[in-house]
Order: sequence, then C-alpha cells, then structure tokens
Amino acid sequence: MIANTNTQLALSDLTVSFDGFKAVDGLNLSIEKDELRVIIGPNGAGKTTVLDLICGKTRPTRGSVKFNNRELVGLAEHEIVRAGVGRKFQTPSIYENLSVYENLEVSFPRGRSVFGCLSFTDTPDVTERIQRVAEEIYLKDHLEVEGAVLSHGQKQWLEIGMLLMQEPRLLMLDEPVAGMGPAEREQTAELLNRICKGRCILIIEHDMEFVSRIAHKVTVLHLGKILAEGSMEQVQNDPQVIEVYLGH
Amino acid sequence: MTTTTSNMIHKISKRAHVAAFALTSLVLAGTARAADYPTAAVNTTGLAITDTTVTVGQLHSATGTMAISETGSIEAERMAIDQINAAGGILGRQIKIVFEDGASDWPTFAEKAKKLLESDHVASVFGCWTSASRKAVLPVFEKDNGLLYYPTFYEGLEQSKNVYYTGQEATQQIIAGLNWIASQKKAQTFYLIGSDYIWPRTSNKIARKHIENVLKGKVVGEEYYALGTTEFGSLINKIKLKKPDVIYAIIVGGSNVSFYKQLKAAGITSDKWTVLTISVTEDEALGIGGENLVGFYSAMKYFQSLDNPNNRKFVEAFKAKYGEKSVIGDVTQAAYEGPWLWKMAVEKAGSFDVDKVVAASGGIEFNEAPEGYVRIHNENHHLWSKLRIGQWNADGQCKVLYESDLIEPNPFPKGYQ
Amino acid sequence: MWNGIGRSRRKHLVNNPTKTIPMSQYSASELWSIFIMQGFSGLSLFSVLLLMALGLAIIFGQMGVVNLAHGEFMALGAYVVYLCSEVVHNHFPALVPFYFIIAIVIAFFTAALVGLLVEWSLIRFLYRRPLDTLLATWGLSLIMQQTFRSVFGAREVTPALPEWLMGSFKPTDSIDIPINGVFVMGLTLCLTAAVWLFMYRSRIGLHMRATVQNRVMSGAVGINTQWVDRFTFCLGCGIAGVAGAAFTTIGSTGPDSGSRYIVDTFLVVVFGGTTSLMGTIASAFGIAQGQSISGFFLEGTMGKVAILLTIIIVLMIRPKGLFASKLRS
Amino acid sequence: MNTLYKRLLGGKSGLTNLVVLAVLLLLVLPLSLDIFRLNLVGKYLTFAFVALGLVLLWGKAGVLSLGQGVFFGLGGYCMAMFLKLEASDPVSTKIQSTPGIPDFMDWNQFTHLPAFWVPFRHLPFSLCAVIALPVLVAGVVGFAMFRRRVGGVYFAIITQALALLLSLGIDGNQGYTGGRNGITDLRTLWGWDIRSNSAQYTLYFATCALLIMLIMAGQWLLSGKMGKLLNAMRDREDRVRFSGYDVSAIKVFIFCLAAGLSGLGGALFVLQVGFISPSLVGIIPSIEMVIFAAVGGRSSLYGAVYGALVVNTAKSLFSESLPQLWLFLMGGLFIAVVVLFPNGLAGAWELGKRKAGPLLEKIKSRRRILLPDAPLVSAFEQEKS
Repeated sequence: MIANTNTQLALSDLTVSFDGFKAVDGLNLSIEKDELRVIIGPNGAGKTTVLDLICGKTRPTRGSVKFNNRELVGLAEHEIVRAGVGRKFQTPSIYENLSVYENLEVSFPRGRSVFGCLSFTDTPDVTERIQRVAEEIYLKDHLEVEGAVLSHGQKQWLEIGMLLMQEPRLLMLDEPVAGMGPAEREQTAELLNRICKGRCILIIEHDMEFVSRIAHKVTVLHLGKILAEGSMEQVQNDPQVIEVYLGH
Repeated sequence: MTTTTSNMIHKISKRAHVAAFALTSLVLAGTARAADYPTAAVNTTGLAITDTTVTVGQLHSATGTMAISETGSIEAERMAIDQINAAGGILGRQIKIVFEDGASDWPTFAEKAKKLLESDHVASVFGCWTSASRKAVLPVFEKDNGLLYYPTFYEGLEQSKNVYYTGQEATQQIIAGLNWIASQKKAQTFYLIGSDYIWPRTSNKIARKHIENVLKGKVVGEEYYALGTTEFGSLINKIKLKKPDVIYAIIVGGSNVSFYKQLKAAGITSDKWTVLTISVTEDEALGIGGENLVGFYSAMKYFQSLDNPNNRKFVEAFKAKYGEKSVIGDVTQAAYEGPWLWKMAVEKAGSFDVDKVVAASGGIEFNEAPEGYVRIHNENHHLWSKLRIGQWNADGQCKVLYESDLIEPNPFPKGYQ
Repeated sequence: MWNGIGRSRRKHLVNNPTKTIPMSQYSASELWSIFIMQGFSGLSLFSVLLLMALGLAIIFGQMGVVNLAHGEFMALGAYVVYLCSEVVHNHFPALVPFYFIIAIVIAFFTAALVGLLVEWSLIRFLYRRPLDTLLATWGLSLIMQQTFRSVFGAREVTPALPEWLMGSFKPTDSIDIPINGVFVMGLTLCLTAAVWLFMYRSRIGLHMRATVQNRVMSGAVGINTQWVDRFTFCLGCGIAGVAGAAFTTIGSTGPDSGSRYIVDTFLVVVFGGTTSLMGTIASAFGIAQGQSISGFFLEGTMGKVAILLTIIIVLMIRPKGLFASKLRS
Repeated sequence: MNTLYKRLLGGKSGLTNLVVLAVLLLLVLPLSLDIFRLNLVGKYLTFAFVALGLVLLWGKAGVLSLGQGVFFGLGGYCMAMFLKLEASDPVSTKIQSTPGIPDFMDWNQFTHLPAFWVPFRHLPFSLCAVIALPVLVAGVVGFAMFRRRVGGVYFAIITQALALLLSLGIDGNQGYTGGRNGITDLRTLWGWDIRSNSAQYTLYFATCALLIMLIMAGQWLLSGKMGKLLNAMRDREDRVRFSGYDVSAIKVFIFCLAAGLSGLGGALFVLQVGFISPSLVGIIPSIEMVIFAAVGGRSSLYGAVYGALVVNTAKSLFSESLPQLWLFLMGGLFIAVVVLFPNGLAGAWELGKRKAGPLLEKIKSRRRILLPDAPLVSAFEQEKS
C-alpha cells in the first residue's frame, strides 16, 4: 500500500516468528492522522506482538514499519520513542516509588541524554506542562502521591499521562481500561477521544462495548493475520469474525 | 672481651640443649650479666627493651595459602628463642615474642611490619617467606631502620642494610647443583620449569646462563605456571617430545603435588628420567608423598637426614617439641639460625641498636648450626654455606649424595644477569 | 608506541626464547602426537569442568541461584574420597583396589546432604534474588574453606589411588595416555547421560523443568515447587561431589582447590547458554581443549589469559551464550 | 544557592551526616590515633572510594560489578608506575646491569624502558591516567555489555572474569608489571618523601577531603533528575526505555563513574601504602569491596564509608588476635548482610531511629545542650527533618 499524505503509520508484510511459530504473519495495516484504531482478536492472535514490533521491543523477521514515511524497523526503542511513538503496557507500568509529579517529570522529553539529564532543572514550562497533563488525566490533586498507592485505574491514567508528556504522534495503548470500574471507563473514553486530536492512536481492547464507543475503525486479528477490518458494525456482522469468536 | 663472649656463647648454646641444672646456673649467670648492660646503654633508639626483657617480632602467614609453608619457620624460630631464653637470654634479657599474621597477603605483611616496628618497637623481626612478602615489607624496614632475619632460599638481587638472609641466594643453590648433575649424568639438555614469579624466573635465568656459558649445554624448554596451577598435561607432553637429560623444576606450593603426581601418572619416573629441583624440601615432600618423588634429586643447603652432631641434637629437640611426625626442611633450619645469629651479633656489639648490631654482624660464625657451620658475609648480609644434593626415598626423606665446599654468597652475580 | 613494545618484547625474547613456542619447530608427526596427547590432557580438564558445570547449570538454570560455593562442594567430594582412602588403607587393605568406586558414591551423597542443609538454612530465603545468592554463597564458600582448613589442615592432601588407575598406555611410542584421565572421562560420560535421562525422561525431571517454565502454574497443578527446588540443589551439589572425586585423580586437594575452578566453571555455564545441556557440554569441551592446546603453544599463564580473553569477548557479543535459543520476550 | 545547598549537602539530614563524618575523620580519629593507626584508616578510606562507586552502580543503578578491583588496580598501577620511575633514577639503581629502569625490569633482562612506561615519567599524565584509564576500560566493557542488555548475574560473572584476567595478566608479564611482587619500594612524589610521617598526615587529610567532596558530588548527582531516573530504571527499565531514554548510555555513564572513583582510590592507596600488587586486583579483593558497600548499606553514600571502615577495622583486629576466626567471621558477614540486613548499617541505623525515636525525643531537650554535634544529636536532627 502506498502511504498517502494522510497516512501516519504503515505496516507492510510485517512478520515475526519465534522458533518457527509465526506470531505475526504478513501483516499490512495503515493508520491515518487523528484516527483512533482498535485491534481486537482472541487470545494469541498476536495483538500485543504487533505493538512490540512497532515500538521496537521485538525485531520483525520480515517486513517494514513506516511512521511518517520513516522506517522504524532497526531503530532502537528510545530512538523510536523520540520519533514520536508512545507505548503503554498491558499491566500499568509506572514508577511505584516516585510521586505522580516525578513520574510525569521523568517522562518530560528533555534531558534524555546523560549530560542533558545532569543539567536538567525543573523550569516553569516543565511544571506548567505537568500541571496540564495531570489535569487531563484526572490526577491534579494527587501530584505528591507516591505511584504505589494509586488505584489500578489511576495507574493506567498516569501511564497514559506519562506518554502524553512526550507529546507522541502515535499512541499505542494495550488494554487501557483493564480493571476499571464503569465510571473510570467513562472518563477514560472521554480522555481518549480528547487526546486523539492531532495524533493517531492504536488500542488493543477486549471489551466490545467500550471498543464500540471509542473506535473509529476496528481491525480483527486472528493467528497473526488480519481477519477483518472496518467499522464496528461491519466487523461485528462479519461471519468469519463470529466464527472465530463464538468458535465451533 | 669479644673473644671471651663468643667462646661463652658457644658454651652456652652447646649446653643449652642439655640438663636443667646447667640451665639454671646459666640463667643466674645471665641475670648477673644484665647488670653490666644498663638498658640506657644497650638501647639508645627507643626499642621495646626493659632491664629484664627484649621484645622481638615474628611475621609469618598463619592463615591463607602460605600458612602450610611458613609453619615450619614459625616453629623453628620459636624453638631457637626458647633455647636462648633458657640459656639466659640476650645480655641478660629474656626474649618476648610479638607474633603477627601476614595472612598470605602482601599488603597485610606491610601493614603488620609497620605495626611491629612503629607501635611495638621490636628490636628485630624474624619472618617472611615468599619474595613478594619480603619485597612488600622491605621499604618499611628501611624507613624505620628495623632488622629482619629472612629464612627462605631466594633469588638474590637484593642486599638491604636492614635484612639478614639466612637462606641461600640463587647462585649458592643453583651452580654447584648443576655442575654435579651435569658431571654425574653427562647431561647436555635441560628443561627449566617454574612457578610464575620472581624466584623461579631469576633462578632459571641464572641456571640458563650457567648451562649455556659454563656447562656448554642446551636449554630445550623454559616454562612458567601461575601459582596454584593443577594442570601440567601440556607441560608433560612438551617434556616428552623434547626428551631433556635433566628436568630442572622450581614449582612452588600446592602445584607441586599435582606436578609430581602427573609426572608419575605419565610415566616420567627416576628410572628413565632425571629430575632436579630446588623447591622441594621435606615439608613439600610430606604433601607430595614420597612415593611420587622416589629417585628425584633436590639441591638444598640442609636436609633433615644430615648426619652431624649439631643436626642430631637439633632434630631431636625439634621432634621433642613439635612431635615425632614433624619434619624439618631447609627453610625451617635457616629460620632456626636467625635468632642465634642475632643473639651473637647483639652480644658482640654489646647493644641492641640496629646500627651497632649490623656493624657487629659481619664475619660472625655459627659453629652449632644444624647444617654444620655458617658465617655471615662481611659485606652482603648473606651466609657462607655449603650445598648438598639429596635423593628422595619413598619415606619422604633424602639420602645426601653430595656436599660442596663453603660457597660465598653472591647476590649480584656478574655474568649471570 | 607499539613499535617500542615490539622492540622490547623482541629483546626480551632473545633472552627468553621459549616465551612462546612457534609451531614450526615441530615435525608433522610430532605435531600430530601433540594434538592427540594435548587432546587427552584436555579431556581430563574437560571432565572436571563438565561435572562441575553440570551441577552449576542445573542449579543456576533451574533455580536462578548463583552458587559461588559450588567449588567447595567439589572440594568436599575430594576430601570424602581422601577420608575413604585413609580408612580403607588403615583398616581394610583388602578393599584398596575397589574402594574408589564406593568412595565416588559416598562423595555424591555427602555433598548432596550438605547441599540439602545449605538449601534449607540459607538458599531458600534468597530465591529470585540471584545477586544476593551470589554474595551469600561466596560467604558460605569462605566458611567452608576455613572449615576444611581447620579439619584437614592447610596442607594439600591426596588419596592413595588404586594401582590400576595409575600409569598410562602407549598406542605409539610418541603417544601415551594416562589411564586415570580415561577413567574420569568414562565416569563423566556416564554421569552426563544419567543426568540427561533423569531430566528428560523421569517424572521428577519433568516436574523440575515444569517449575522452571512456570513456577506458579506448576504449583497450581500440584507440583511441590519448594521440594523440587530443594531436590534440584541437592542434585547439583551431589554432582559437584562426584566432580571432586574425579578431581582427586589428577590433582591434590587443598582447602581452596574448589575456588580455583569456580570462575572457569561459571564461564562454561554462561558460555554454553544456561538452559541447554548440550550447550554446557559443548562449551566445557571447547574451553578445556582451547586451554590445553593454547597451553601448549603459549606459556602456561598466558595460555589461560588468552582463553579467558576470548571467552569474555565472545560473551560480550553473545551475552546469552552460544547455544541459547531465541524466545518470545 | 538554596537549591545548591539542598542538592550538594542533601538537605538538613544530609548536612548533619556530612558534619558527623567530617568531625569523625578530620578531628576524632586524628586526635585519638597514632600515625600508624591513622595511616591504616587512610588505607581503609581508599576502599571507601570503591564502595562509593558501588553504591551508585549497584545500590542505585542495580548493576552489580564483581570487577571493581580491576579499576582500583589500574588506578593504583598508573600511580605506582610514576612513583617507581621516580624511585629508580640512575644513581640509586647503579648496582643494576641497566641503571635507570625499575629493578624488576632489570631482573628480567630488560635493557630499556618499555614504550608504554615512558609517558609515566610525567606526573600530569600519570594523574590523568589514574582516572582516565579505568574510565576508558569501563567505557568499552560497559558499552559492549549494556548495549546488549547484559545485566544481573551475567554482568557480575563477566566482570569477575575480568578481575581474574587482569590479575593473571599482571602475574604473567613480570618484566612489564613486576609480576606477583607488584611494584614495590616507592619513595618520593616529585621529591617529596611519601613515607615520612608528615607526608602520611598530609595524604590522610587529602584523602578525607577528597572523599567528602565526592560524597557531596554524589548527593548532588542523586538529588537531581539522575537520581529519579536511576530509581525509575531499577523499578521499570522498560518504561524508562519507552520514555525515550537510552538506558544503556546511562548505565555506561554510572559504570564509568564507579570505575573512576575506584581508580582514584587505587592511586591514593598506592600513595599511602607505598606499593601495589596483583593481590589487590583479583577476584577476592574485588568481591570484598562489594561487601564494604553491602555492610554499609548498598544504597547509602555514607554507609559506603562506614562500611569500608568497619569491615577493614574488624579485619585488622581479628587478624591480630584470632586469625583463624577471621574467615568464618567474614563469611558470616556476607551471609548476614544479605539475609538479615539487606540495607546494612544504614538500614539498621534508620530502623534504630524509628524504634528509639520517641524515647530520644524525650531526652533530646535536655541532652541537646550537653553535647553539640555528637552522633546522638545528629540523630535528633534527622528526626526533625
């Protein structure tokens, strides 16, 4: 597929195999600017592996990942991040023994080199940004709280916030609402809809109800291949998908 | 005066070994003589000396890998000092020992030497075994102007005002031995083996020069192995290919055991091969096991089996003190000589001051030395001594086959560097 | 600068020509028998390394415990053999020719028993803290060494071996092969085979491997993981004990004999990739042969240095070892 | 200023710790010990430099190196080479067959100085090398390994192999390195006799001053973003990586830092003890250096210093009174510090304070006046802050 001007992320023929087992197999996928794409699929479909491949955690056996027409395959993780890709892990991974403020501060995209880090100081723009993000992720009253004591949902938000600090152009979230109550899901949905402006978001989610509320477009993955792609209802009515999900 | 004292000394040391009544009388004699030597007069440099006692230091490894080798020296020095005390001490003063453990670790040796000299102010120190430990303490002794009696046969290339070397330096131990083996075995080719540190390397250097320049022989191999090596397979294979007339071995410490064991396992035995070593004394033999040494030769200045009155007395006393099973090696005997040589020097000088003792030491003779007779060299602080060649029996003792004349110590041999 | 060094080295060599031995000075036939004999002397090292590494690999690979006291378990085995030989020689001289076999078995169980004690009193508190096990077991090794020293004395001991183990046989007159080496070799192969069968064909072995794969899950399906760990540790230590027994045939045993092998052994394990038995065997073989061959053409110490350097460099390029398989992270 | 005060002195509690340490090292010990013992303390403090490095590397960055002896040795040898060359001038070595080169070279039939020794005739070069060489080596090793995510046990074992490698290498090249004996009999530094008492006092105080300055630098480092980052890395390395940091670069930096500290310690060791030998480079010293940090509390800068002091003092005392027991004790120490007090002295101290806190609070008001800035009071200070 040729990347048209609007295409931000383009995966072509992406393949990876572990000891012969193909976890992702010849995947082609492209995501537009401002788009919020959700990947669904049964366990072992290779959803998480796709994210790993994009963010450089795993090296593909074959194929390419183009982000704004820049090849990501072969770059180191931190370089990919610096290219504007943010990734949230399945289990909320935040710095348990740093405060919310420090969590966000460490994620601020300045002083990333050793010496930058040594000379880094908390200038007003940093604090200002932290305040704004904290507000966005509903944690502005918890800035001094240690990460460890946050609720599961708040941790999820904090991790999203940490990504927002980096102002990524592509945001990848692995099960962002796992372990959240209805209220929190509500807020998360709002949050996601708010932040997909000006960037594209790639989400892995199981909860269909939640998916249908946020997804612009849905991709169904099965055994490392794309089974179906389209709007939520298209996908839901796709016989193959039903086959896979209900399983016979 | 000096002559009378030295005669006196001889009498004392002779009688020191015998009955108790004589002993007591001597102690009386000793105490009587303390008066002639007021502390203020015999000690002008603030050493740890009272009207009745003089403190000396003993610095050896009681722990760590060297402990096994140094135990003999510790015991011998203790015994000599006990005998001297029994005979009335030095200038009427009983000798007190401060023992420090060098723990087979050179920095520790330096630290302990400092302690002995700077906080215990000992009058002299008997100690060290490896060259490394001596090298580590040497600067300390020179800085604090201490006095060290060093018992081990060693590489030479050293001559410090503050050290007396009661063991043989390399040339004394090597040259006569090589001459003998060359003439006995018509040996032309030699294979030199050593542990990887200064003594074996320097000794082999001297051996090589002597073989090539004097004996007109050939060195077909020279090899060094880190202390503690237990794998000699490669070496043995090389030896077998080179088929040297003489295998000249200076393996030290635990490696010895593996080395001779593997020689035997590989069929290198005295019936077909000649092995001459300058690093195996009765002490090592105990660990190696006589059966692995049978028929090999050692070149030493002393063997426990030496047959002379002094040695018989010495061995008897030693076994009486440390048990029938205990063995006496070259270094042990050299260590035993240290305190006696110091005693004689002090009494000749009539003072404990290091400078005076050093000044008096040159030419001092020790007629009661178990090895027979030794004399301190007038300049270089080493001993005139003989070299003997012993052949090992299965019981871990040597049969002495050859005894050289008195050899002059020559720590900086010209033509051998 | 390098010229300078070159010059001084050349100068150095003039006086000390055997610093390194150029191949050229040997005839083809000599070289051939060199390789044969070096091969064999390498094999006896290989045996000890492999036996040590087996135990270590099992413990490290299976439990993630770094046992720096492993060498002392080897020394323990050696001392047991020594004791046996003393007892036999003094009381049952008739048994002398056979005692060695029995001694090996006793060595295994003694080491395993001590291993059990250690696991129960120390290791079990440290699971999943590998760096801490590393320090704690180092402390343990110090204590064991000093214990050996107080019990057996600082002097190295050496069991009197039965005659049939001594000597060597010569296929050709330039080649001869020490019998004890061959014996140890055989012993090693048997034990390795046994371990393999045990790990991959027995029920306990299955449990052990399951526990490695997924501790929680195995616990859930009713495997008593704590027991498995304890057993694993014992087995590893036991094998080290046998390594000690084998060691007595080539070297003498002192309080610190074990510690001399520990680093090499760890390198073998890491080099082979901690998870694969074949890898361990291969790397033990490679390292032993490398050391033995290089030990021939370089001078003793530097031969070892060369090998160490090679290993370290390879490990920097392939940190997970040569035989580790690519897994899904 | 305020932030500098906060970061350099580590706030109020940091300040009191600093004061206590300074008083102990610069007043209490010099006044209460004779020069011999003080010189020993000086020697112990040189190990504290290594321990300091290990606190950063192991305690903070979570990377355990069993090869710090390598860097200590490199630093020490660089210093020793300079001193040796100064000590072996043609006059004092005239007895040699080649005067003017170090004695051990003469024994190995060297007839001129190996080229890599020549630059060490110059003090400035040598002093730079003391830091630069260890840092360089650490840089190469660290880069190669952290790039490939080698960490934990693997890193520990490989660094341990390095220690073995270097000590063997030194042993095996006697002519160039002095071999097993090491480089001994060092006398003067630019004509200044380092063996004299006055010199030893000077060196002791210099060591203390350097140590204290470095501790302050360390506090500055840890109180800044680097501190948080290291904390974060220990906790969730992946997250840090996916926040756009080059984790390996940061680890290399810390490793180099630790190496530099060790090198400096080595140089100071040589100046105070007067020689260096492979027995300070190999596996055993390297792992003992780890225990200094562990006993002090693996993540406390001050702990490192106290750890080095306590363990070494214990070692000296025991080896003087009951040498046999020492190894048992040392071994026990390793086990105890790992199993029972993972946070070492620092941890115990914190615990003690929390336990004794209320009680102390009571006495405080009365005692306060009686003894100004003794350790007790500092405890109260920390209570408050």
